[in-house]
Amino acid sequence: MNTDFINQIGLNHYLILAALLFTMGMAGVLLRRNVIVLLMSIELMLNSVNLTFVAFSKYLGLLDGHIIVFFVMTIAAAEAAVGLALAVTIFKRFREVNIRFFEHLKG
Amino acid sequence: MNHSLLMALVILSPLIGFLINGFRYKRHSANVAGVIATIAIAISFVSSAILVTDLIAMPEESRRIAVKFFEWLVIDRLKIDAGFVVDQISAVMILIITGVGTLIHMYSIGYMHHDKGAAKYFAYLNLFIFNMLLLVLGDSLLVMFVGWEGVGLCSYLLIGFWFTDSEKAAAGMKAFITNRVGDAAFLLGMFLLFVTYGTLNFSELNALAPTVAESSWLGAVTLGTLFLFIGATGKSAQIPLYVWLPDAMAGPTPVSALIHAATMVTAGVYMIVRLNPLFIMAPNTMMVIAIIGAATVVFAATIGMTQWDIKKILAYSTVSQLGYMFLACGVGAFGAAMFHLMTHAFFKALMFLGSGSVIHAMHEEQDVRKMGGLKKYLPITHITFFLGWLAIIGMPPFAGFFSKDEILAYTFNSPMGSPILWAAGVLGATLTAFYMTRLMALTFWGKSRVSKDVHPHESPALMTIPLITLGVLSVIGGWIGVPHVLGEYLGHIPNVWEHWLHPLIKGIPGWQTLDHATEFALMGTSVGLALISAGIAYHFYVKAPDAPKKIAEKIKPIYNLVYNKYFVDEVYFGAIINPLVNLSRNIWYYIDVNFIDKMTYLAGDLARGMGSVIRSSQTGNVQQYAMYIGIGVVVALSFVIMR
Amino acid sequence: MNTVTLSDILLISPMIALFLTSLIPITVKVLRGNREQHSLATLSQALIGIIISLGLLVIFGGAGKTAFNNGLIFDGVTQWLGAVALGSAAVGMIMMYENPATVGKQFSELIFLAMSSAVGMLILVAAVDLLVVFIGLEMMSLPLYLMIAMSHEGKLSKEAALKYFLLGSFASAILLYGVALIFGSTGGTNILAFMGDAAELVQTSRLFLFGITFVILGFCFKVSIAPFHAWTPDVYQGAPTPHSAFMATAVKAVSFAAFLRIIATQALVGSDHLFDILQWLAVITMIVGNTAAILQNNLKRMIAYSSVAHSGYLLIGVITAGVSQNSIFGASSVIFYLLSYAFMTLGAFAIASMMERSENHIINIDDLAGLAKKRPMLSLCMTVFLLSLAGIPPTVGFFGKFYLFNAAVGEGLLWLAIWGVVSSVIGVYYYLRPIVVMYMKEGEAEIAGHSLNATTITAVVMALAIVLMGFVSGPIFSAVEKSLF
Amino acid sequence: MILSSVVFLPLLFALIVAVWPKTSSIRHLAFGFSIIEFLLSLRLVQLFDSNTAGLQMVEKHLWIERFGISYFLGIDGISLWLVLLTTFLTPIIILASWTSISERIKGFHVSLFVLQTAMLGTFLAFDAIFFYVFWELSLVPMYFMIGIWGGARRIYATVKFFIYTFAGSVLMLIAIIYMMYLTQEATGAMSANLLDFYKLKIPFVGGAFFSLQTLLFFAFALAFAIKVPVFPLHTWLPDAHVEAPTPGSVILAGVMLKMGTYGFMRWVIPLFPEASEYWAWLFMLIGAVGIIYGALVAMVQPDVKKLVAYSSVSHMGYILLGLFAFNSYGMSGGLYQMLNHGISTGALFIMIGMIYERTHSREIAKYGGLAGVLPLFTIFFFIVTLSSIALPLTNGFIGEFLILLGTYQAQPVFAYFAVTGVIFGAVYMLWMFKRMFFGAKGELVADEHHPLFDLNFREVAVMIPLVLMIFWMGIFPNHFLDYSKASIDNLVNNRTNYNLTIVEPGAAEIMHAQGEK
Repeated sequence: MNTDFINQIGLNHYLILAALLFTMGMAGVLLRRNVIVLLMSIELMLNSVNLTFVAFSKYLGLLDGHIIVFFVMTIAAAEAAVGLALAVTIFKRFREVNIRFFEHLKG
Repeated sequence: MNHSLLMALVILSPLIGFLINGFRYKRHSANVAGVIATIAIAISFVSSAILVTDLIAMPEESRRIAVKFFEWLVIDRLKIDAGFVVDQISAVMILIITGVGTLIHMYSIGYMHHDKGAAKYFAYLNLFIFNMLLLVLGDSLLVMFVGWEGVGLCSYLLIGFWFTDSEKAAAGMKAFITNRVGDAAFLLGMFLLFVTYGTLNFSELNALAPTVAESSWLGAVTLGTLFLFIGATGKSAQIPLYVWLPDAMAGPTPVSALIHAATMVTAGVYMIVRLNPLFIMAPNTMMVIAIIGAATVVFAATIGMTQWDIKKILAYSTVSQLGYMFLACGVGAFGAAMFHLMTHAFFKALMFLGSGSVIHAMHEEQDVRKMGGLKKYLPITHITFFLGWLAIIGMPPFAGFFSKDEILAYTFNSPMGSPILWAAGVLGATLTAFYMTRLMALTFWGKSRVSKDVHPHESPALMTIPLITLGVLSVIGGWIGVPHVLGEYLGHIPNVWEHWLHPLIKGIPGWQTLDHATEFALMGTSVGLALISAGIAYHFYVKAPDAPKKIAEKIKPIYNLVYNKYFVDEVYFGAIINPLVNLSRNIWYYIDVNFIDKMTYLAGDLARGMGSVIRSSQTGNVQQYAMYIGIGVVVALSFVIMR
Repeated sequence: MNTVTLSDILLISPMIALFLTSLIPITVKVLRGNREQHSLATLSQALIGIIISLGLLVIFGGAGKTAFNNGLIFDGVTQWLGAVALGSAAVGMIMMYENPATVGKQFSELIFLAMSSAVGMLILVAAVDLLVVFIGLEMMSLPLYLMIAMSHEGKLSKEAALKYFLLGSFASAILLYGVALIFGSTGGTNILAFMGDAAELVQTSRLFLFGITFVILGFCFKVSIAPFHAWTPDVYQGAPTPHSAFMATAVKAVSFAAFLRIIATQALVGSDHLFDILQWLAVITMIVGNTAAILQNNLKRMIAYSSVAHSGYLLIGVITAGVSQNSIFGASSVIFYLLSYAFMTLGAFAIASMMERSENHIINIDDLAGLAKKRPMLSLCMTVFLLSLAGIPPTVGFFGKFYLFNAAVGEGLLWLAIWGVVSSVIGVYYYLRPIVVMYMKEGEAEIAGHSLNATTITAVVMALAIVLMGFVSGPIFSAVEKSLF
Repeated sequence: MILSSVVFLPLLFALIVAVWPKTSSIRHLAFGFSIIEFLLSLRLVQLFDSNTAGLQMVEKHLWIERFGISYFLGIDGISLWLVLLTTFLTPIIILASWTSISERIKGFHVSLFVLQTAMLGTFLAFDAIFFYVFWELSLVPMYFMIGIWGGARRIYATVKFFIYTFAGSVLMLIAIIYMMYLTQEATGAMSANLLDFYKLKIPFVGGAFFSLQTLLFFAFALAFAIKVPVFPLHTWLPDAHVEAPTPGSVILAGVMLKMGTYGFMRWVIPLFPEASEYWAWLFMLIGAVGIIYGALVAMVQPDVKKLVAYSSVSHMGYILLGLFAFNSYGMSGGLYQMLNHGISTGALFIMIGMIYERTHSREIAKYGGLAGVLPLFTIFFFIVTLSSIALPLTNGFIGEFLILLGTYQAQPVFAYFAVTGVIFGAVYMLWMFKRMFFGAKGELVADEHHPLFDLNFREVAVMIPLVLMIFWMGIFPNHFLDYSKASIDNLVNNRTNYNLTIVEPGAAEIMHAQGEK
């Protein structure tokens, strides 16, 4: 099995992938209706950032990026916890997870 | 006595009288108020007389009493003192003002006897005298202007004295505003002269007057004097600003006598005479003055022929007579103008007071069609009025003859005059004789048309004494200015008047004395024509009362035109006043309310509009908000990358 | 590598103190078997913590020392804006103590969260490493989401929390992406590392340019610069009033602190486009905030929009600091403005908070009608706050604007200053409205609670401070400026 | 210290009134205070040295060192009478509002005193920012005065007033800041000191609008022009006047409008001499247009207060015309007219307030024949009317005459237009007077259920000082002009390199100071 292609994957590929993931996450936030899915999309965005960090870290030969990723993951976890807690509260209160339902504050 | 003190007495005693009566404004008694006011003026008159005596005692070349009380307004080059001068011209004026004024105040006590506002009336009258004295005594144009506006104010107050009548109040307002038009021009004239000569002081101005006549229309002297003359047309009721004077008859009759015949309306003439060295160097202005004067003479006289209101007739007559004075000024005969000013003050004040006596007797009736044959009820009034009549139609040796004739002679002969102007003057004299005779006839002669419930009676002595005094003056007033040609014939009677004024009056350039024959011929012509005209009028209104009506029928369009005063008021209203009011309404409505305000609202609306756009973008949808963020990021990135 | 030294510990002692005291109320509650202690006790514990923290911040901070391997810096910005944040937190908590939507059940938890958020703020305000910035940001924001959701009011607060959370996380992700790009281009995340080179880097490295743009836009979200402002009115309206006050002042202050640090790299000097775009954002923000505020009926929403507008003014100062050779002036003007802004906004929200009689009570501007007759003192205070917000002298609001615009003019950003004053004219229009309603309309406005409660006292103190600071704004400003050297 | 006391004493009074416990005695208290203030300001006249154009009684302390902003009070011939006008009108206003302001008396007097401080500060401050603070501060109490004690549309009017004037002045703030930087460039140290501003030589390019001096000039001029207000920017004024309560209108017309014209004299003309000269035609034009426009629009107003408000536009047009004539006559006239307008228009508003208290209407058409019913009122009203139409021997004449003379000397063409204002002024005032006071009794006057009473003692006491001033200023103008002569000559003659020297306190004061030691 030829694994050379792996070596040919450069920084740019990772970055583009990460950018794509970021955009997908963004699109998810913009387009999906379910609050939970929105949360997941945000996680996707954060993870794409993680990917960017790791890729840079690897190609710059620095360890910092990897450490940063741990920080980010921790924060993402905290964020997810808060987000899910919110989602649960809201669901309990309104029986609704469609984001379009929450349009009382406007104008 | 000290001149300053005397001057202060002359000027301030009417003011004090005004203040006393002013603070008593609620009192009704005409006697007390009248006596206070009359005494105030009498003091002024006596002081004036002493001043003038002092003046006469002075050597001829330095006849001038100047008093400066304080510096009034001093800014940069502008130095105006509260300074007053008695010289040959103002001496005459103050004597007329305080003298005739005293008589009229006295007369007013009787006339206003029943009026509840008497205190106010006398206060105004005193204030008027005060302002008139400021006007004539002031040593600079600005001080004169103070009096000039002040007399306008008093005229306003007195015309609208019976203010509950809206029309009378309107007449007062009309007088003031018309005068203001003139005053605005007066101001401009002052500015122009000040900017040119750097002073407003009369003696300095006269000294600085150019020695060569100015031919340009836009030269400082010409323009300045023209503006001043426009001011004079307002105050002295000349075309085109005469319109207020007939309406001014709404005031009490003594007021008409004092203000609108004897004194205030002559202020314009006085001002021109004051500045004669300046005016004479502006031949263009002089021409305009002469033409306006002559036109006014004829114009007003024709209207006078058709009026039925006794005071209106006299008012138009005043306008016409003032025209003579301006005609005189215009041809350079300033002395003659002053002379006529004086004689006119006597006989016209007399006639107004006489008419007041008639109106008083007729219980406020002013329509001559409802009079007639009053001779027997009002003997004194009739006699004095008769003297006035003789004076105004120019019968020798009554006062009017001398002054009017001098004017006509000058008009004919002066290099600035012309036979056409003379002809206009003579025509005016003829017409004057006609309508004055008509007035006499309709009022005093012929059959009585007085309604049954009116019982005319002669006025009290308080009113008749001034009449008699003025009557005498109307007879003898002219004798101080006997023309040389007559004086020589009658035994070397000197022309005191001319001699007296001589130092202050600039000679007419290119003047040549008229030969005697021509002068007699001119005299004869005007007197003769006046006699014929008076005779016709006598025939029409006494012998054949139906004739005038028939003639009027025959020339109906012309008659109506004249009867309606050539529709001048209507034209003024239609062409100036109403359009102006409409314009104002429109600019208020369209510019202020609907444009400027709307523009500011527009700014507000713009902000609100943007606000509502932004609000509508704030839908409450989180994803939309996220979209804004996304778009913002994308736009920013793409902009940033374009480097 | 460096180890943790005593100096580091001393420097971060304010955070530690705050964190430790934040635990007290909640620990007490646990020990009491999940029973609330008296809320006054909770409040006083919190206030004591804040005071200690503030004291430590004043004592140890401010010398420009860095801690934790250049991760945190303690300079004038830290000190002043940290103090603003702590002060706002204190005032916010006093308001929470008396607001029906926050007091009572779960008050200890609420205070704990608020203080945690304050800890995050202190971190953010001191952070010079982008990663620490991010951590501080999240530490600050996450408790806030919860605090809002914890409101006793059932509907709008939940919606507000959700919106805030979603958009906040979204923006954090964008910011973090920018951090990643900067890391990629420079090999580090420390701002101090590329302090001098940013101007060059933005020209040479597109990656860096992207990264810094992302970061800046991420902060634009936090400080509600249009068009990233959309959350602000919704959240401020939906959140309990004390929280809105807290967010509008503390969050804004510390976010601007971080913003200033980013901008101090002088990236703007290198990229004209970035410079342009920020200027436009400032203009747009001022216009959006001010015009949208005109049409609001809800008092809190109006103040929210006004807060957007004020961010626009502040951005002018930030830009000035970013392009200036003498960036301290611009930065000082921003700090001074934030300081004064904190007073007036806290005051205005305090009045709004006092008006709320129950947790579901919505305060419209018209509800203020007649307040002047019932509560002249409070109306006067409100008037002072609003006039100060509008920038009418001699209130401190005027001097704040004056220094900002002065800095802008000094840098040749005349047109921004002109936009600033012109939009402040629009601002006057809506700031006058509550005054009109209070003084010139008849009504039955009523204040909940005692006439002399903690919030009232706070409001009066704020009003006095605003007027007094107007007179001594010069020395304060100089102090701010001096502390930045 | 005297200037500081003059400026800030009212503020202290405001505080005392604010905490005064008894509502019933507030009016007496406030009246007493305002008299004290007036007497104190009379002391200024006594101390004032009229021979110098310099700045006197200077108090200067650095306030905001960082920007060279100082607490800088001073007085010269231009400020002196405006200060006196302010302190003179205040007791009159308090007396005039004795019965018309019946609600929130405390708030009213507090506003009044704060306003007084703001106005006095505006006239006496010689530091740009210090000045600006007072300038803007003056809006606030006025805003309350109109908004709380005003008429039916008071809120609309007061907001319009506030925003209009605020909008005008913000650009001035930017210009001030810019000039502070110019001083920094010129001297190395930033300064907001007006005297330092005077020393600046700001480059001027004739034809270009977007040149430095021109832009700064317009930034300042706009602020002052709105305050004055000049013709196209005047629409806030009629609304504000009509809706304001009597004392508000009096202050507004009497003093606040003067802040605008004062600004032209103190700031615009000496700071930007070339631009002022270059654009003089524009300001003379809007001045002249304003005179005619204001008069014409005043003529057709159905509401007497609005009529007077528009007459203000007309009168303020004169002032502008005079100032931009750039000669002693015009400037002195302009300054004099400021005082005249303050007194006569103030008096008119007071009297309209008096009649409004009696009938609760300002509609001219409903009046008529007042002269027969209220003779005393009529006399006072008439005197004030005369002053307003500039009859000689009243104060109005001196101002108008000097202005028109100055204008004629500078630009005759504008004088030709402006002089029509003399006519129109008489038209609208007298027409109004005729409709209200003459003729048959109008519906309000004839109303048997509400018989009208003539002025009472208090009201006469209000009017007497005003009327005395009208005549005093008309008959002895030099008493007043002498004090401002040196300052105005300095302004006229040294416009292009204008500066004020600070005159050390007079010998008397030094001796006094030594005596204390």
